[in-house]
Amino acid sequence: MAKLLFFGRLGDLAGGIERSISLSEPHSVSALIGVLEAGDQLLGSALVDPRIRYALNGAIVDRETLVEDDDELAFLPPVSGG
Amino acid sequence: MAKLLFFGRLGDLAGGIERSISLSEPHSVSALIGVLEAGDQLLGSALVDPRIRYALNGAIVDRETLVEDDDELAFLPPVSGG
Amino acid sequence: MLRRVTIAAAPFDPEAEIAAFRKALDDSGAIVTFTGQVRPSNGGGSVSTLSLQHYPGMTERGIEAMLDQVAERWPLEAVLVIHRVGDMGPHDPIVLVATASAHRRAAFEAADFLMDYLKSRALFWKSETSASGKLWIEPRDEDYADAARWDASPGGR
Amino acid sequence: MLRRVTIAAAPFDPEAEIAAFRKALDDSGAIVTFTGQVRPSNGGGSVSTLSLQHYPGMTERGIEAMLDQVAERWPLEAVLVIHRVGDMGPHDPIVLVATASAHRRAAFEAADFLMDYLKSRALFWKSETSASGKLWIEPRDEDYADAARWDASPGGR
Repeated sequence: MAKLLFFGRLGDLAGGIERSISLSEPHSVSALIGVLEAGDQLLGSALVDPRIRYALNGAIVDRETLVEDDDELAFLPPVSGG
Repeated sequence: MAKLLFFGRLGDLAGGIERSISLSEPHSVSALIGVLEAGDQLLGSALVDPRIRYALNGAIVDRETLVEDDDELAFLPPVSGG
Repeated sequence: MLRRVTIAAAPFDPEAEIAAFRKALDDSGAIVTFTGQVRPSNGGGSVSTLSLQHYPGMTERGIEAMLDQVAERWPLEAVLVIHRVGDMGPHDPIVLVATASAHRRAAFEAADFLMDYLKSRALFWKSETSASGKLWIEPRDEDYADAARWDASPGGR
Repeated sequence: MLRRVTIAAAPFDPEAEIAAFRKALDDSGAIVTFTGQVRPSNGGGSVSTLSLQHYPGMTERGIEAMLDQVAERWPLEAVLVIHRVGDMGPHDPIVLVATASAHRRAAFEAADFLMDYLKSRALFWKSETSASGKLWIEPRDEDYADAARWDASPGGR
Protein backbone atom coordinates (compact mmCIF):
# COMPACT_ATOMS: atom_id res chain seq x y z
CA MET A 1 0.00 0.00 0.00
CA ALA A 2 1.17 3.51 -0.75
CA LYS A 3 0.43 6.10 1.93
CA LEU A 4 -1.07 9.43 0.82
CA LEU A 5 -0.93 12.50 3.06
CA PHE A 6 -3.15 15.53 2.59
CA PHE A 7 -2.04 18.63 4.50
CA GLY A 8 -3.87 21.85 5.28
CA ARG A 9 -7.15 22.40 3.50
CA LEU A 10 -6.52 19.31 1.33
CA GLY A 11 -7.14 17.20 4.43
CA ASP A 12 -10.61 18.71 4.75
CA LEU A 13 -11.32 17.92 1.09
CA ALA A 14 -9.96 14.38 1.38
CA GLY A 15 -11.96 13.73 4.54
CA GLY A 16 -8.82 13.03 6.57
CA ILE A 17 -5.10 13.60 6.54
CA GLU A 18 -4.13 10.05 5.57
CA ARG A 19 -5.32 7.56 2.99
CA SER A 20 -3.90 4.30 1.67
CA ILE A 21 -3.96 3.16 -1.90
CA SER A 22 -2.86 -0.13 -3.39
CA LEU A 23 -0.62 0.27 -6.44
CA SER A 24 -0.15 -2.91 -8.44
CA GLU A 25 2.30 -1.03 -10.65
CA PRO A 26 4.18 2.31 -10.35
CA HIS A 27 2.05 5.38 -11.08
CA SER A 28 3.30 8.86 -11.85
CA VAL A 29 2.05 11.52 -9.42
CA SER A 30 -0.16 12.78 -12.27
CA ALA A 31 -1.63 9.35 -12.88
CA LEU A 32 -2.27 8.89 -9.19
CA ILE A 33 -4.09 12.23 -9.03
CA GLY A 34 -6.15 10.95 -11.98
CA VAL A 35 -7.16 7.92 -9.95
CA LEU A 36 -8.16 10.15 -7.02
CA GLU A 37 -10.02 12.52 -9.31
CA ALA A 38 -12.09 9.65 -10.70
CA GLY A 39 -13.37 9.08 -7.17
CA ASP A 40 -13.69 12.74 -6.15
CA GLN A 41 -13.57 15.48 -8.75
CA LEU A 42 -13.31 18.33 -6.22
CA LEU A 43 -10.30 16.73 -4.53
CA GLY A 44 -8.72 15.92 -7.90
CA SER A 45 -8.88 19.49 -9.13
CA ALA A 46 -7.52 20.80 -5.81
CA LEU A 47 -4.52 18.48 -6.17
CA VAL A 48 -3.49 19.88 -9.55
CA ASP A 49 -3.58 23.51 -8.38
CA PRO A 50 -0.19 24.90 -9.53
CA ARG A 51 0.61 25.95 -5.97
CA ILE A 52 0.44 22.38 -4.64
CA ARG A 53 3.81 20.70 -4.17
CA TYR A 54 4.39 16.96 -3.99
CA ALA A 55 6.75 15.21 -1.57
CA LEU A 56 7.71 11.57 -2.16
CA ASN A 57 9.18 9.94 0.95
CA GLY A 58 10.05 13.37 2.30
CA ALA A 59 11.60 14.92 -0.83
CA ILE A 60 9.94 17.38 -3.20
CA VAL A 61 9.24 15.80 -6.60
CA ASP A 62 7.49 16.77 -9.83
CA ARG A 63 4.33 15.22 -11.30
CA GLU A 64 6.23 12.86 -13.57
CA THR A 65 7.90 11.07 -10.67
CA LEU A 66 6.83 7.47 -10.19
CA VAL A 67 5.14 6.39 -6.97
CA GLU A 68 5.44 2.75 -5.96
CA ASP A 69 3.65 0.61 -3.41
CA ASP A 70 5.12 1.28 0.08
CA ASP A 71 5.94 4.87 -0.90
CA GLU A 72 4.64 7.88 1.03
CA LEU A 73 3.31 10.69 -1.13
CA ALA A 74 2.36 13.98 0.51
CA PHE A 75 0.32 16.79 -1.03
CA LEU A 76 1.56 20.14 0.28
CA PRO A 77 -0.63 23.23 -0.18
CA PRO A 78 0.81 26.73 0.47
CA VAL A 79 2.37 26.75 3.94
CA SER A 80 1.84 29.16 6.79
CA GLY A 81 3.65 29.05 10.12
CA GLY A 82 4.84 31.34 12.87
CA MET B 1 28.15 78.32 42.31
CA ALA B 2 27.93 76.72 38.88
CA LYS B 3 28.12 72.96 38.82
CA LEU B 4 30.43 71.34 36.27
CA LEU B 5 30.02 67.69 35.29
CA PHE B 6 32.73 65.66 33.57
CA PHE B 7 31.54 62.40 32.04
CA GLY B 8 33.48 59.40 30.77
CA ARG B 9 37.22 59.82 30.45
CA LEU B 10 36.89 63.54 31.24
CA GLY B 11 36.05 62.58 34.82
CA ASP B 12 39.38 60.78 35.11
CA LEU B 13 41.18 63.87 33.79
CA ALA B 14 39.27 66.23 36.07
CA GLY B 15 39.89 64.02 39.08
CA GLY B 16 36.18 63.48 39.68
CA ILE B 17 32.83 63.72 37.95
CA GLU B 18 31.70 66.94 39.65
CA ARG B 19 33.28 70.30 40.39
CA SER B 20 31.90 73.66 41.51
CA ILE B 21 33.03 77.01 40.27
CA SER B 22 31.98 80.43 41.42
CA LEU B 23 31.04 82.75 38.56
CA SER B 24 30.78 86.42 39.53
CA GLU B 25 29.58 87.16 36.00
CA PRO B 26 28.30 85.02 33.10
CA HIS B 27 31.01 83.18 31.15
CA SER B 28 30.68 81.65 27.73
CA VAL B 29 31.43 77.91 27.64
CA SER B 30 34.68 78.80 25.83
CA ALA B 31 35.68 81.30 28.50
CA LEU B 32 34.91 78.80 31.21
CA ILE B 33 37.09 76.19 29.50
CA GLY B 34 39.79 78.86 29.43
CA VAL B 35 39.54 79.21 33.18
CA LEU B 36 39.82 75.45 33.63
CA GLU B 37 42.72 75.25 31.19
CA ALA B 38 44.63 77.84 33.20
CA GLY B 39 44.49 75.42 36.13
CA ASP B 40 45.03 72.22 34.17
CA GLN B 41 46.25 72.34 30.59
CA LEU B 42 45.61 68.64 29.91
CA LEU B 43 41.99 68.93 31.01
CA GLY B 44 41.57 72.16 29.08
CA SER B 45 42.73 70.70 25.80
CA ALA B 46 40.52 67.62 26.31
CA LEU B 47 37.50 69.89 26.75
CA VAL B 48 37.96 71.61 23.38
CA ASP B 49 38.22 68.32 21.46
CA PRO B 50 35.73 68.80 18.58
CA ARG B 51 33.92 65.63 19.62
CA ILE B 52 33.03 66.98 23.07
CA ARG B 53 29.49 68.29 23.40
CA TYR B 54 28.28 70.72 26.04
CA ALA B 55 24.98 70.50 27.92
CA LEU B 56 23.71 73.47 29.89
CA ASN B 57 21.01 72.52 32.40
CA GLY B 58 20.30 69.40 30.38
CA ALA B 59 20.19 70.91 26.87
CA ILE B 60 22.94 70.72 24.25
CA VAL B 61 24.51 74.18 23.67
CA ASP B 62 27.41 75.60 21.69
CA ARG B 63 30.57 77.20 23.05
CA GLU B 64 29.24 80.76 22.78
CA THR B 65 26.40 80.07 25.21
CA LEU B 66 26.61 81.92 28.49
CA VAL B 67 26.89 80.02 31.77
CA GLU B 68 25.69 81.72 34.91
CA ASP B 69 26.11 80.98 38.59
CA ASP B 70 23.61 78.21 39.63
CA ASP B 71 23.79 76.70 36.14
CA GLU B 72 24.84 73.11 35.54
CA LEU B 73 27.27 72.63 32.67
CA ALA B 74 28.11 69.08 31.55
CA PHE B 75 30.97 68.03 29.30
CA LEU B 76 29.92 65.06 27.20
CA PRO B 77 32.61 63.00 25.44
CA PRO B 78 31.63 60.43 22.76
CA VAL B 79 28.99 58.14 24.22
CA SER B 80 28.87 54.37 24.31
CA GLY B 81 26.03 52.31 25.74
CA GLY B 82 24.34 48.97 25.27
CA MET C 1 26.95 26.79 16.40
CA LEU C 2 24.80 25.32 19.17
CA ARG C 3 21.36 24.60 17.80
CA ARG C 4 18.10 23.22 19.05
CA VAL C 5 14.88 22.69 17.09
CA THR C 6 11.72 21.61 18.87
CA ILE C 7 8.28 20.99 17.43
CA ALA C 8 6.12 21.27 20.52
CA ALA C 9 2.73 19.58 20.73
CA ALA C 10 2.12 21.10 24.18
CA PRO C 11 2.33 24.71 25.44
CA PHE C 12 5.80 26.05 26.21
CA ASP C 13 7.11 28.90 28.36
CA PRO C 14 9.07 31.34 26.17
CA GLU C 15 10.83 33.10 29.04
CA ALA C 16 11.96 29.83 30.67
CA GLU C 17 13.35 28.77 27.28
CA ILE C 18 15.09 32.12 26.76
CA ALA C 19 16.62 31.92 30.26
CA ALA C 20 17.99 28.43 29.58
CA PHE C 21 19.25 29.51 26.16
CA ARG C 22 21.06 32.52 27.61
CA LYS C 23 22.52 30.55 30.49
CA ALA C 24 24.26 28.13 28.09
CA LEU C 25 26.08 30.95 26.29
CA ASP C 26 29.77 31.56 26.64
CA ASP C 27 31.08 34.48 24.61
CA SER C 28 27.91 36.10 23.22
CA GLY C 29 27.16 39.72 24.02
CA ALA C 30 23.94 39.92 22.00
CA ILE C 31 20.77 37.84 22.30
CA VAL C 32 17.75 38.46 20.07
CA THR C 33 14.46 36.68 20.58
CA PHE C 34 11.22 36.62 18.65
CA THR C 35 8.06 35.30 20.25
CA GLY C 36 4.92 34.90 18.16
CA GLN C 37 1.65 34.44 19.99
CA VAL C 38 -2.01 34.05 19.08
CA ARG C 39 -3.76 37.39 18.67
CA PRO C 40 -7.16 37.54 20.34
CA SER C 41 -8.65 39.02 17.18
CA ASN C 42 -7.18 38.65 13.75
CA GLY C 43 -8.75 41.31 11.62
CA GLY C 44 -12.44 40.40 11.73
CA GLY C 45 -14.15 38.35 14.41
CA SER C 46 -12.54 36.94 17.51
CA VAL C 47 -10.53 33.76 17.04
CA SER C 48 -11.41 30.92 19.35
CA THR C 49 -8.80 28.37 18.24
CA LEU C 50 -5.72 28.49 16.09
CA SER C 51 -4.47 25.13 14.82
CA LEU C 52 -1.10 24.26 13.39
CA GLN C 53 -0.24 21.15 11.48
CA HIS C 54 3.19 19.96 10.37
CA TYR C 55 4.69 17.09 8.41
CA PRO C 56 6.64 15.17 11.06
CA GLY C 57 10.20 14.58 9.92
CA MET C 58 10.12 16.69 6.77
CA THR C 59 9.26 19.89 8.66
CA GLU C 60 12.18 19.39 11.06
CA ARG C 61 14.59 18.57 8.23
CA GLY C 62 13.55 21.79 6.46
CA ILE C 63 14.26 23.86 9.55
CA GLU C 64 17.60 22.11 10.10
CA ALA C 65 18.59 22.85 6.50
CA MET C 66 17.68 26.48 7.11
CA LEU C 67 19.89 26.48 10.21
CA ASP C 68 22.76 25.18 8.06
CA GLN C 69 22.31 28.32 5.94
CA VAL C 70 22.14 30.49 9.04
CA ALA C 71 25.38 28.97 10.37
CA GLU C 72 27.10 29.77 7.08
CA ARG C 73 25.81 33.32 6.83
CA TRP C 74 26.15 34.62 10.38
CA PRO C 75 28.71 34.07 13.15
CA LEU C 76 26.29 32.84 15.81
CA GLU C 77 27.17 31.05 19.01
CA ALA C 78 23.71 29.50 19.34
CA VAL C 79 20.24 29.37 17.84
CA LEU C 80 16.96 28.03 19.18
CA VAL C 81 13.71 27.35 17.31
CA ILE C 82 10.56 26.18 19.09
CA HIS C 83 7.35 25.91 17.08
CA ARG C 84 4.00 24.80 18.40
CA VAL C 85 1.66 22.44 16.59
CA GLY C 86 -1.86 21.50 17.60
CA ASP C 87 -4.57 23.73 19.05
CA MET C 88 -3.88 27.09 20.67
CA GLY C 89 -5.99 29.83 22.25
CA PRO C 90 -5.57 33.62 22.50
CA HIS C 91 -2.14 34.73 23.81
CA ASP C 92 -0.67 31.23 23.60
CA PRO C 93 2.90 31.25 22.30
CA ILE C 94 3.19 29.84 18.77
CA VAL C 95 6.85 30.25 17.97
CA LEU C 96 10.10 31.24 19.64
CA VAL C 97 13.33 32.00 17.82
CA ALA C 98 16.44 32.97 19.77
CA THR C 99 19.87 33.84 18.38
CA ALA C 100 23.12 34.74 20.12
CA SER C 101 26.28 36.28 18.75
CA ALA C 102 29.23 38.42 19.80
CA HIS C 103 27.69 41.57 18.31
CA ARG C 104 24.08 42.44 17.71
CA ARG C 105 23.79 42.74 13.91
CA ALA C 106 24.26 39.00 13.29
CA ALA C 107 21.75 38.09 16.01
CA PHE C 108 19.12 40.51 14.67
CA GLU C 109 19.52 39.46 11.04
CA ALA C 110 19.52 35.73 11.73
CA ALA C 111 16.37 35.93 13.89
CA ASP C 112 14.66 38.05 11.25
CA PHE C 113 15.70 35.60 8.50
CA LEU C 114 14.49 32.56 10.45
CA MET C 115 11.10 34.12 11.15
CA ASP C 116 10.66 34.95 7.46
CA TYR C 117 11.42 31.32 6.67
CA LEU C 118 9.09 29.96 9.36
CA LYS C 119 6.24 32.25 8.28
CA SER C 120 6.21 31.51 4.60
CA ARG C 121 8.40 28.52 3.71
CA ALA C 122 8.58 26.04 6.57
CA LEU C 123 6.14 23.13 6.36
CA PHE C 124 3.36 24.31 8.65
CA TRP C 125 -0.32 24.76 7.91
CA LYS C 126 -2.39 27.07 10.01
CA SER C 127 -6.13 27.31 10.45
CA GLU C 128 -8.32 29.55 12.55
CA THR C 129 -11.64 28.46 13.94
CA SER C 130 -14.06 31.20 14.98
CA ALA C 131 -17.82 31.64 15.21
CA SER C 132 -17.91 31.85 11.41
CA GLY C 133 -16.18 28.50 10.92
CA LYS C 134 -12.73 27.16 10.05
CA LEU C 135 -10.40 29.12 7.82
CA TRP C 136 -7.03 28.01 6.42
CA ILE C 137 -4.54 30.84 6.65
CA GLU C 138 -1.99 31.65 3.98
CA PRO C 139 0.99 33.97 4.39
CA ARG C 140 0.31 37.65 3.70
CA ASP C 141 1.91 39.17 0.59
CA GLU C 142 4.19 40.95 3.04
CA ASP C 143 5.41 37.61 4.38
CA TYR C 144 6.41 36.44 0.92
CA ALA C 145 8.10 39.78 0.23
CA ASP C 146 9.95 39.60 3.56
CA ALA C 147 11.25 36.12 2.78
CA ALA C 148 12.36 37.20 -0.70
CA ARG C 149 14.60 39.92 0.78
CA TRP C 150 17.19 37.29 1.69
CA ASP C 151 17.35 35.62 -1.74
CA ALA C 152 18.91 38.65 -3.41
CA SER C 153 21.74 39.20 -0.94
CA PRO C 154 23.65 36.05 0.01
CA GLY C 155 25.80 38.03 2.46
CA GLY C 156 22.90 39.32 4.50
CA ARG C 157 21.16 42.63 3.97
CA MET D 1 1.97 52.94 22.98
CA LEU D 2 2.76 51.55 26.42
CA ARG D 3 6.29 52.48 27.35
CA ARG D 4 8.65 51.96 30.22
CA VAL D 5 12.21 53.23 30.57
CA THR D 6 14.35 52.15 33.51
CA ILE D 7 17.92 53.06 34.31
CA ALA D 8 18.88 50.26 36.68
CA ALA D 9 21.67 50.69 39.21
CA ALA D 10 21.29 47.06 40.33
CA PRO D 11 21.23 43.78 38.37
CA PHE D 12 17.98 42.88 36.62
CA ASP D 13 16.49 39.63 35.36
CA PRO D 14 15.82 39.91 31.61
CA GLU D 15 13.48 36.95 31.39
CA ALA D 16 11.35 38.10 34.34
CA GLU D 17 11.07 41.50 32.66
CA ILE D 18 10.17 39.95 29.30
CA ALA D 19 7.51 37.76 30.95
CA ALA D 20 5.92 40.80 32.63
CA PHE D 21 6.13 42.78 29.38
CA ARG D 22 4.43 40.01 27.43
CA LYS D 23 1.76 39.45 30.05
CA ALA D 24 0.61 43.08 29.78
CA LEU D 25 0.00 42.82 26.03
CA ASP D 26 -3.44 42.75 24.52
CA ASP D 27 -3.47 42.51 20.73
CA SER D 28 0.20 41.94 19.83
CA GLY D 29 1.19 38.84 17.91
CA ALA D 30 4.90 39.67 17.71
CA ILE D 31 7.40 40.31 20.51
CA VAL D 32 11.07 41.05 19.78
CA THR D 33 13.65 41.33 22.54
CA PHE D 34 17.29 42.26 22.58
CA THR D 35 19.45 41.46 25.58
CA GLY D 36 23.00 42.75 25.74
CA GLN D 37 25.32 41.19 28.28
CA VAL D 38 28.96 41.52 29.32
CA ARG D 39 31.24 39.34 27.23
CA PRO D 40 33.83 37.47 29.29
CA SER D 41 36.55 38.57 26.88
CA ASN D 42 36.29 41.56 24.63
CA GLY D 43 38.93 41.09 21.97
CA GLY D 44 42.15 41.02 23.97
CA GLY D 45 42.47 40.15 27.64
CA SER D 46 39.67 39.07 29.91
CA VAL D 47 37.47 41.83 31.26
CA SER D 48 37.02 41.90 35.00
CA THR D 49 34.61 44.82 35.32
CA LEU D 50 32.52 46.80 32.91
CA SER D 51 31.27 50.15 34.19
CA LEU D 52 28.51 52.33 32.81
CA GLN D 53 27.88 55.92 33.67
CA HIS D 54 24.91 58.06 32.68
CA TYR D 55 23.74 61.63 33.12
CA PRO D 56 20.70 61.28 35.39
CA GLY D 57 17.72 63.09 33.92
CA MET D 58 19.22 63.97 30.56
CA THR D 59 19.88 60.32 29.62
CA GLU D 60 16.28 59.38 30.39
CA ARG D 61 14.90 62.38 28.48
CA GLY D 62 16.99 61.38 25.47
CA ILE D 63 15.59 57.86 25.50
CA GLU D 64 12.04 59.15 25.95
CA ALA D 65 12.50 61.45 22.94
CA MET D 66 13.70 58.46 20.96
CA LEU D 67 10.58 56.54 22.01
CA ASP D 68 8.47 59.44 20.70
CA GLN D 69 10.12 58.85 17.32
CA VAL D 70 9.55 55.11 17.62
CA ALA D 71 5.85 55.65 18.38
CA GLU D 72 5.52 57.82 15.26
CA ARG D 73 7.38 55.44 12.97
CA TRP D 74 6.04 52.05 13.99
CA PRO D 75 2.62 50.79 15.13
CA LEU D 76 3.75 49.26 18.44
CA GLU D 77 1.54 48.24 21.32
CA ALA D 78 4.37 48.47 23.85
CA VAL D 79 8.07 49.10 24.27
CA LEU D 80 10.43 48.49 27.17
CA VAL D 81 13.96 49.78 27.71
CA ILE D 82 16.07 48.76 30.69
CA HIS D 83 19.69 49.89 30.83
CA ARG D 84 22.16 49.12 33.59
CA VAL D 85 24.57 51.65 35.05
CA GLY D 86 27.33 50.96 37.58
CA ASP D 87 29.68 47.99 37.72
CA MET D 88 29.02 44.69 35.98
CA GLY D 89 30.85 41.38 35.65
CA PRO D 90 30.99 38.75 32.87
CA HIS D 91 27.55 37.60 31.64
CA ASP D 92 25.70 40.31 33.57
CA PRO D 93 22.85 41.82 31.54
CA ILE D 94 23.58 45.38 30.40
CA VAL D 95 20.55 46.28 28.35
CA LEU D 96 17.12 44.92 27.48
CA VAL D 97 14.89 46.26 24.74
CA ALA D 98 11.49 44.70 24.09
CA THR D 99 8.96 45.69 21.45
CA ALA D 100 5.49 44.33 20.68
CA SER D 101 3.28 44.82 17.64
CA ALA D 102 0.54 43.12 15.67
CA HIS D 103 2.98 41.86 13.02
CA ARG D 104 6.68 41.15 13.29
CA ARG D 105 8.30 43.70 10.95
CA ALA D 106 7.48 46.69 13.16
CA ALA D 107 8.71 44.92 16.30
CA PHE D 108 11.99 43.86 14.65
CA GLU D 109 12.71 47.27 13.15
CA ALA D 110 11.88 49.24 16.28
CA ALA D 111 14.07 47.03 18.50
CA ASP D 112 16.91 47.28 15.99
CA PHE D 113 16.51 51.07 15.80
CA LEU D 114 16.47 51.48 19.59
CA MET D 115 19.60 49.39 20.04
CA ASP D 116 21.42 51.45 17.42
CA TYR D 117 20.41 54.56 19.35
CA LEU D 118 21.42 53.12 22.73
CA LYS D 119 24.78 51.94 21.42
CA SER D 120 25.98 55.11 19.81
CA ARG D 121 23.79 58.10 20.70
CA ALA D 122 22.22 57.68 24.13
CA LEU D 123 24.08 59.37 26.99
CA PHE D 124 26.03 56.46 28.45
CA TRP D 125 29.77 56.12 28.95
CA LYS D 126 31.32 52.72 29.22
CA SER D 127 34.67 51.64 30.60
CA GLU D 128 36.32 48.28 30.96
CA THR D 129 38.74 47.45 33.72
CA SER D 130 41.04 44.50 33.17
CA ALA D 131 44.49 43.42 34.28
CA SER D 132 45.93 46.05 31.94
CA GLY D 133 43.97 48.91 33.48
CA LYS D 134 40.88 50.99 32.77
CA LEU D 135 39.82 51.69 29.21
CA TRP D 136 37.02 53.99 28.03
CA ILE D 137 35.08 52.33 25.23
CA GLU D 138 33.78 54.17 22.19
CA PRO D 139 31.27 52.81 19.70
CA ARG D 140 32.71 50.75 16.84
CA ASP D 141 32.56 52.27 13.34
CA GLU D 142 29.89 49.65 12.69
CA ASP D 143 27.76 51.10 15.51
CA TYR D 144 27.85 54.56 13.97
CA ALA D 145 27.07 53.11 10.54
CA ASP D 146 24.17 51.09 11.97
CA ALA D 147 22.68 54.18 13.60
CA ALA D 148 23.05 56.19 10.38
CA ARG D 149 20.88 53.66 8.49
CA TRP D 150 17.77 55.17 10.04
CA ASP D 151 18.55 58.79 9.19
CA ALA D 152 18.15 58.26 5.46
CA SER D 153 14.77 56.53 5.53
CA PRO D 154 12.16 58.24 7.72
CA GLY D 155 9.63 55.49 6.98
CA GLY D 156 11.82 52.68 8.25
CA ARG D 157 14.01 50.51 6.07
